[in-house]
Amino acid sequence: MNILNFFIIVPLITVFLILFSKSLKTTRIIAAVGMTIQLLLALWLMYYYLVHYGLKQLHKMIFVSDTVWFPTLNIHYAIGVDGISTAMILLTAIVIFAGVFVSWTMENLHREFFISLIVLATGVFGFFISYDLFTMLLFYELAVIPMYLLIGIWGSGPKEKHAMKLTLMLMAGSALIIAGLLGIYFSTPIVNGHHTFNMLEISKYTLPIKAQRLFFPLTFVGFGVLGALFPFHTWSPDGHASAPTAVSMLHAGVLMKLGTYGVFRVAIYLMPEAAHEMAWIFIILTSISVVYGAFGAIMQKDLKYINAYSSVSHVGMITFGLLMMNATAIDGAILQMISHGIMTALFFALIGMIYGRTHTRNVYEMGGLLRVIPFLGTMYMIAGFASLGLPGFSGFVAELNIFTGAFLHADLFHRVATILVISSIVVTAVYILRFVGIMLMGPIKHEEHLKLKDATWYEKLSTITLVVSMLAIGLYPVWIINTIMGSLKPIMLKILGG
Amino acid sequence: MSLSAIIFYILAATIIIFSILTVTSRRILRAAIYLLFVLVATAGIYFMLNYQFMAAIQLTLYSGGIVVLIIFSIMLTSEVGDKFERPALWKLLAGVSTFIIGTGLTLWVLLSHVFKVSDQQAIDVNMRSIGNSLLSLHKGGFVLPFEVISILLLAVMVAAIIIAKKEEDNTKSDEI
Amino acid sequence: MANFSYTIYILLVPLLIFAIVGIWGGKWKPIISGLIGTFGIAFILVLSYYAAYQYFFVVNHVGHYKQIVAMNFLWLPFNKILNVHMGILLDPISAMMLIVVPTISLMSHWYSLGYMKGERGFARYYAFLSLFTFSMLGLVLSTDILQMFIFYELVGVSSYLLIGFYYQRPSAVAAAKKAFIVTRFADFGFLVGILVLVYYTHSFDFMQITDPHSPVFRTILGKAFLGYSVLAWALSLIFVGAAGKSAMFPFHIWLPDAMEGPTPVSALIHAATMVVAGVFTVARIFPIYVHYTPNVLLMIGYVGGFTSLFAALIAMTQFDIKRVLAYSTLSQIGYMMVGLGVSRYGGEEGLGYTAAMFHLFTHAMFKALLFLGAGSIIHAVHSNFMQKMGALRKYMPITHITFLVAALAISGIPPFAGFFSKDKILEAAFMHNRLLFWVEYITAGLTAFYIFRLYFKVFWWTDEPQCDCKPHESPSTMTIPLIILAILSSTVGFIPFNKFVTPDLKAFPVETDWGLVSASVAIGLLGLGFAWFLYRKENDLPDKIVNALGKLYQWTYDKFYIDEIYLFITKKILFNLVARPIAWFDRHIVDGFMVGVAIVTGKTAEKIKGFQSGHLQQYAFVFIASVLIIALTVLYFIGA
Amino acid sequence: MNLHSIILLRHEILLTVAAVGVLFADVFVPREKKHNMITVSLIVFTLVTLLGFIPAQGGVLFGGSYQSSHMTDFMKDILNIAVLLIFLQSTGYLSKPENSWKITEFFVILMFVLIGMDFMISAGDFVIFYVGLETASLPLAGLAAYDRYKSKSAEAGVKLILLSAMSSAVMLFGLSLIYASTGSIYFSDILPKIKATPLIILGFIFFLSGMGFKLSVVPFHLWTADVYEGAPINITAFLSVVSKGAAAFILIIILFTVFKNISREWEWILYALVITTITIGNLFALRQDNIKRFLAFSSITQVGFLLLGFMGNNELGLTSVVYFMLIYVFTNLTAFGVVEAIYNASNVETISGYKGLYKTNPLLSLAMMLALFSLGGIPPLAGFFGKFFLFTAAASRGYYILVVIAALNATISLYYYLRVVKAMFIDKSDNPVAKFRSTWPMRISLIISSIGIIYVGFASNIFEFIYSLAKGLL
Amino acid sequence: MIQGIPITHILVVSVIMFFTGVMGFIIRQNLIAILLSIELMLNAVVMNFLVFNRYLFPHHLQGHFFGLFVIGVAAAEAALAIALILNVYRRFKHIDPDKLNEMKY
Repeated sequence: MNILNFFIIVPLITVFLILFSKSLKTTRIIAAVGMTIQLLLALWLMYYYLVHYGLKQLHKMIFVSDTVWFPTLNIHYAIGVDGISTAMILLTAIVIFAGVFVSWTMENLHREFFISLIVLATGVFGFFISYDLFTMLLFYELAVIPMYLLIGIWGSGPKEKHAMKLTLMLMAGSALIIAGLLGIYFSTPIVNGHHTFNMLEISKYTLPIKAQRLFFPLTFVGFGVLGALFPFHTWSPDGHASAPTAVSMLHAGVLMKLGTYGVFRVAIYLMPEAAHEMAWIFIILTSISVVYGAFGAIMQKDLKYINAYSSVSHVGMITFGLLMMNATAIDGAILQMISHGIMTALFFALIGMIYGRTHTRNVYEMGGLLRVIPFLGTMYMIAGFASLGLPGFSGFVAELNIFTGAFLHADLFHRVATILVISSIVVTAVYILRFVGIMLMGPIKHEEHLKLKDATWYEKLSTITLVVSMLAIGLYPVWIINTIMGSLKPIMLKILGG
Repeated sequence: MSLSAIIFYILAATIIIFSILTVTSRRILRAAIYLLFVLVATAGIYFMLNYQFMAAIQLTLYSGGIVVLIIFSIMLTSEVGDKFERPALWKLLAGVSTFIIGTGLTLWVLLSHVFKVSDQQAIDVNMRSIGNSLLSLHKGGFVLPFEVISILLLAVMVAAIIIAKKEEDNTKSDEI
Repeated sequence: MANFSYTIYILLVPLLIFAIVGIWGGKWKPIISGLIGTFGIAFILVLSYYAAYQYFFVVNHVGHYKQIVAMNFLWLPFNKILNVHMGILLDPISAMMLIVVPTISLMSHWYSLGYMKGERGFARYYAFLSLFTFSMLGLVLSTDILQMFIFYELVGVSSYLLIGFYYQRPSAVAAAKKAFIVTRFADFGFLVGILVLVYYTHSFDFMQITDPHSPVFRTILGKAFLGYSVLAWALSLIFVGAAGKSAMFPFHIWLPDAMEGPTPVSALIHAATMVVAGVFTVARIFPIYVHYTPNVLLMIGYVGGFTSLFAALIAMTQFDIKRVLAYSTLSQIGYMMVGLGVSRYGGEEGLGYTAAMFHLFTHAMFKALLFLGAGSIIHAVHSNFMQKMGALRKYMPITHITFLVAALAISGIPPFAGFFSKDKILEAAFMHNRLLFWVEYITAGLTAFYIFRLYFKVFWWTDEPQCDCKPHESPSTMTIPLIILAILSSTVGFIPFNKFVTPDLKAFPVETDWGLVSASVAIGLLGLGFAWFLYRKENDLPDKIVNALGKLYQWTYDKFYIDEIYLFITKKILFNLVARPIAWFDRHIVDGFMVGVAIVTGKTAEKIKGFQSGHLQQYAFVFIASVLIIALTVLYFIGA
Repeated sequence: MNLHSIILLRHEILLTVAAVGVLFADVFVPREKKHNMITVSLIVFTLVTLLGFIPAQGGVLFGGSYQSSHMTDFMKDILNIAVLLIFLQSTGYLSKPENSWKITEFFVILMFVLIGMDFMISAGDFVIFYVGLETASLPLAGLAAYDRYKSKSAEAGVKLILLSAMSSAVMLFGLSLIYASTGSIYFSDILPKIKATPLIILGFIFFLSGMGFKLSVVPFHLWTADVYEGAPINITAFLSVVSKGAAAFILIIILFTVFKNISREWEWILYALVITTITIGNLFALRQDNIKRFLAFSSITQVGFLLLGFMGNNELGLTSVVYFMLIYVFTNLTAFGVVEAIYNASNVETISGYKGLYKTNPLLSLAMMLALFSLGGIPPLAGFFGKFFLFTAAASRGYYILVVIAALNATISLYYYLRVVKAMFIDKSDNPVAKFRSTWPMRISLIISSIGIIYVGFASNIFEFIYSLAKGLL
Repeated sequence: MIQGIPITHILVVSVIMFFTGVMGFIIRQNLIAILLSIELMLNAVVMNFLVFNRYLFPHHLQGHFFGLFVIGVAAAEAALAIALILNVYRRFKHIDPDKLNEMKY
């Protein structure tokens, strides 16, 4: 049995066991155990890949297995991972692990909550391990839909409306993806009487340029919606604002990466010629995303909105990096996926914890929190620093890669776009520090805030897990970069080779 | 103009005029009677086409059966002297325009189509050939639809029964 | 060649202290954190001195230096060609900084044991200090321009943390934020500059990109962008970064506000070390500036010159003693920039460079001393304003004497350290750029005036202090560092810098231009005398002068309204004209569009509900009409 | 008639025997024991369904009037399953005292209707097709008025019969035109003579609109919602699942075989119809509160998707349509089952009445959610696969724009499906449907159909099986 | 085949009859009248089949039988329709299609 299957089986077993749990206590223990196993699996996978291939900058799809599913349409259940997907899996495992602990005291309909959460994670894992376009789509949608319930039932604010907006926009994106994938499928040459959904197979062909021109934008925008591509990002602030903590974490941390990963693995990788042709349009859009998101964050009051806009900005940078289409920038973009995933998960976790204490997310109603909840305050500052790309945290490495990669294009258009994007580091600093200043520093605004309690053990566990992950990349990035670089080699060959 | 032609045109005129009267008369009973004329005239045409069997069916089943049924139901649902209100303007417009466009389009298509009138020897339509065809298991035979239509009739009968059966039980009628 | 591998501990130890004290410090008695920090720095100090000694005297022949990469490892590979390394580069300037940084750092640590006693967050304070020390050392030892950038950022953040140390004070928070954002903005330029430069040089390594003989620069020079050579753009942008850290005009605004931090922090970061990072950076890539973009170098000189004059003018009118010192710092860094700006390469031509470094060195000593002295005063008076002071000489003799030493040093009165370095800068400016010379010459006079205005207002002026307090001498933990620094301030001027620190790493002989020397001493004394005349005793003459100057004074007092301009740009333009419209646009236009689609769909659904009217005949009509329409359409197309 | 033909006709014969048998049995059951007829009918029909699965080679009977193949057999089996599920679901409704005197009729009529459908599917000429079609639709009008004490039900019945009579008249007119230009009513004879002449096109359009009426294709759909709302829920379920299924099956067979020479024309007509059907269905479904009307419009949308498979016009298209129909049977019947169970227990049939349902009846809510998600095309439920293959079929002919439009519409449809989910799971209600237990046949049917929803998608062998059948047919 | 009458003349009659029926369906104010219109339409169809059979394909009887079955179905249809109309009459005491719109939108 292929070990990758466990990434789907373990959550499913967990879900199954939770069905029989009676109390929150058992539910969360089952969930925690399941997700810990998942994390260990992911760590082992990363370790395995690192030792055998990653550190040597080698490329290999490992644990490849290919089961025919629908022979007529040549749909396979094809799984396997390379360095990039391994990294993404690790990211997912970390975030869901932290997410379970963040939801430690989820009283209301606990079973349903954890089940939905884990199903969502299953979708994500499935997406990252599969390389058949059909199964990717399947897992993609599987990951999107529990979101509706998670936000709708356990959210806050105008949750139904926001949940609906989010779901519909993402599913609309997925509608474009469906058309795009089918287009790709039918553009592949017929071998043994079949077209193919197999990404690795498809990458061996050059799809007809006419088809590419049609399907590249479809898939790009389709995945881009999940990647919060301007102007399709508006689900993000509302959705995140209404979502319960763990869901925000998972969504911003991992799900949005599904979008960018899809942009990369499907749109750009399979249709590089069209990508080269049309990149400029999307470069403009992503550059706007980056700056616009950052500026958008400045004027917000709600912590989650701030972080959501900041995510728009950061995720925009991922897509921007991907569109630069050279190894360095793409490498940076992938790093940024991981980095932003962890960073934003940390943010949302902290926002949830702070909200749980102050019962407000309005920054202007908080103040001096560093004094009363030093642990959470410090963690929030760390998250902030990570967000503004401080060296030592993963974000810096990622952004640097993107910028350096982007600068390898010497023409005016790319330069201007790049400089615009780089300027976001300043704007990011502005809003991060502004809100850190308002919220954590200064005098305490409300008497009752004096009585707040600092983090509990499970809160500490989840935040520290995330911080350590950021540091692991930020302090010594060579291991992950070599892994990604190694796996990028064949991809770059395709993208650049044309 | 031969006699048959004259008869035909008379029948045709009857059909058209009474068709229109059927749908325009404001007294329902009269409408039913006009329909009867149409059906009978149609039967006349069937005779002229040398389809006596069909003409007979038309007369008995249609004119005899259905129209009578309809007339009974008219009796049940309305007083003799009842006149309808004039139809609403939108209905009139809709109906007439549909009629004009529909007829125009269909006739245009039909008349521009060149029908090749067959010069083949016509099959003799008598009761034997009809009976043969109806019970034949082979091509040109219609035993299967014959069976099916009997099922249809049975089903419709059962359905009509549950609609029309006298209310034996004293269960409530929840509204009206 | 000697083994420098131990130098890694110079970086690791403070980082380790930061981590340990930062994580567990809160749980211990505060003093333990302080002691760990202080002894840790002392340990580094020893290592650094040893390393500097080894570098200057053991491995190299004096006056003939090589760049030594003590250690280097791959940190971030971008692609086959571009890689970021982390490492330790030893050359005269970094070795010099190895003396400056730990020295001042140790003094601050030591001093803080007394100054910060009983403060909340004592452990945090020491953790941050260690972080800063680590960052600063990392910066000066960088082998790689991106490593430098990284430590730029880290220095920025530790500065942010330390300025915002009193985080419950809104002004401190604002100041910290301002400092970070302004320097961040400059770093943006720096980063772009680096990226442009690196695009052509294909290397981040200082050894390569500062090698003036490298063929790569010749090729870049040909490339132009908007009329300027790409290299000039890159180097200007890099200077922007440097200007940000060194608070050159117009990035100077953060520095005075940064005085919200604890005074030892001001001494360490905002006087002696971090703010000279910019100077250090320019010095680091000086060979390229001087060889390929002399215009940029000239611009640097002018910026430095302007800043020094401008800041000195403001310093004359301020009453907050830390602010006076802050503006004085600006002014002095301007000097250094001028020194670099007027320097040339090779032999005596490199005097400006040497002088700038020399001034950096001496300035660190006496400015730290001034700040720590000011801290001692504030400690005693509990106020920053000179109006509250006066006559303190009677109560705080040690502080008084050491402060006087420092004041003399900064005024350029021999034999104190400042005299030697400032004189060299003036000499270099005189050689190459008369305009800058005159600017600096005047500034020297102003410097002497404002520092002694400060001195007299604080220690003389009245008979008794104006505060309701009992001024007293500070504890020994504070005074001993003062004394040490005073000794240093009076002695380091005798170091023959031209033997050690030169742009081409080769010593050159220097001749003293006695005429210039006397002129500079004269102007210093003039300023001193004027201050003595105005402020030794309480009188109303200064007020009269102020009134006489009118608007001019007001402008100077309000720092030429630069802050207001910034405020206008950020609050009014960026926030109100950019961010707010974007937020509005996002909510109402972009999101509005998406919501609009939904609303329009709903409205359409409402509008067309009439089709489902329940009317049998209407249904029939729709049916037939649709059939006919479809038929007509299809037949039309078939016919066509 | 020989053994071979009996085996070929086994579905029809079994049903006839069963229907007539039940009808006779009814005579011998005393009034007060009429409810036993429910059990009898269920057992009989279960047997019929099972026996229908007996494999048999296909063949042609009655000189071409009757065509049987593996594919048609399978289609009939699907319909059998659907009807069985409906029978299971209707026990609660039929046990009500006011229905006690017409229990048998209910079963018998539906079985007759089913016979009509089976003949229709196996039709080899237009006569048998027409007669089958009428058998499959006329008696349903009677059943729509089954709740004859209810004005809505009466209204539904009369609307259905009049409109369907009109639509069949139009269709017949079209058939007469086709007959005029081809000279035959036999599919096999017509096939070679079909050309894109105006007469044939006009006849075809008349024919298509008649079929469109049965399938509720917009703009021929207007009866759907009213009839669905007025008819008893079981009949609504029957109309929306079985009737539609049968119509879709025969239409696709006719389009793909008889009219394949004018496929260019009908593909473009369908192109337009797909768009209108999906869009209008969606727009109307958006604002419904009555769950039956809601499901009516939802089923219109689903038919729109189904037509995408028609656009495929190849084996894949046929396969995807049949496959989707199979999934649709399970999915929609789950939904109708839940609706029925709730209606029987509490007379609630509005979406707003479903608020807070999860709190009181979690399992039913889950089943409903499963069904709605499947209708919305959410993986890993069968609906996703069904829809995806329909899209694939359309895309295989290059109709990408259509796929995009359809897929975007699927998103809109998700909106109103989620609205129901929201009512059940999220909204609070002061007065939710009380906790109740549904009857065991209902539970069995819900379990079967829920398993179907989950299983059919994953089970690629089902799809492959249908594909092999499709290959055999085309 | 009627001597001297071209097929088109008969077709004109049947087409007019058919669309008269359609018109009647739309404009009539009475359910039974609508039923009458339907009968007109069906009658036209039957006539069509017979005419085509006789004129164009006289060598077989397919159209003829089609017509026959249509008449049969029409009879059943009419019977059931009348039952349903009467049912409506019992519920509503009228058979006006315009007032039969309890269910809409």
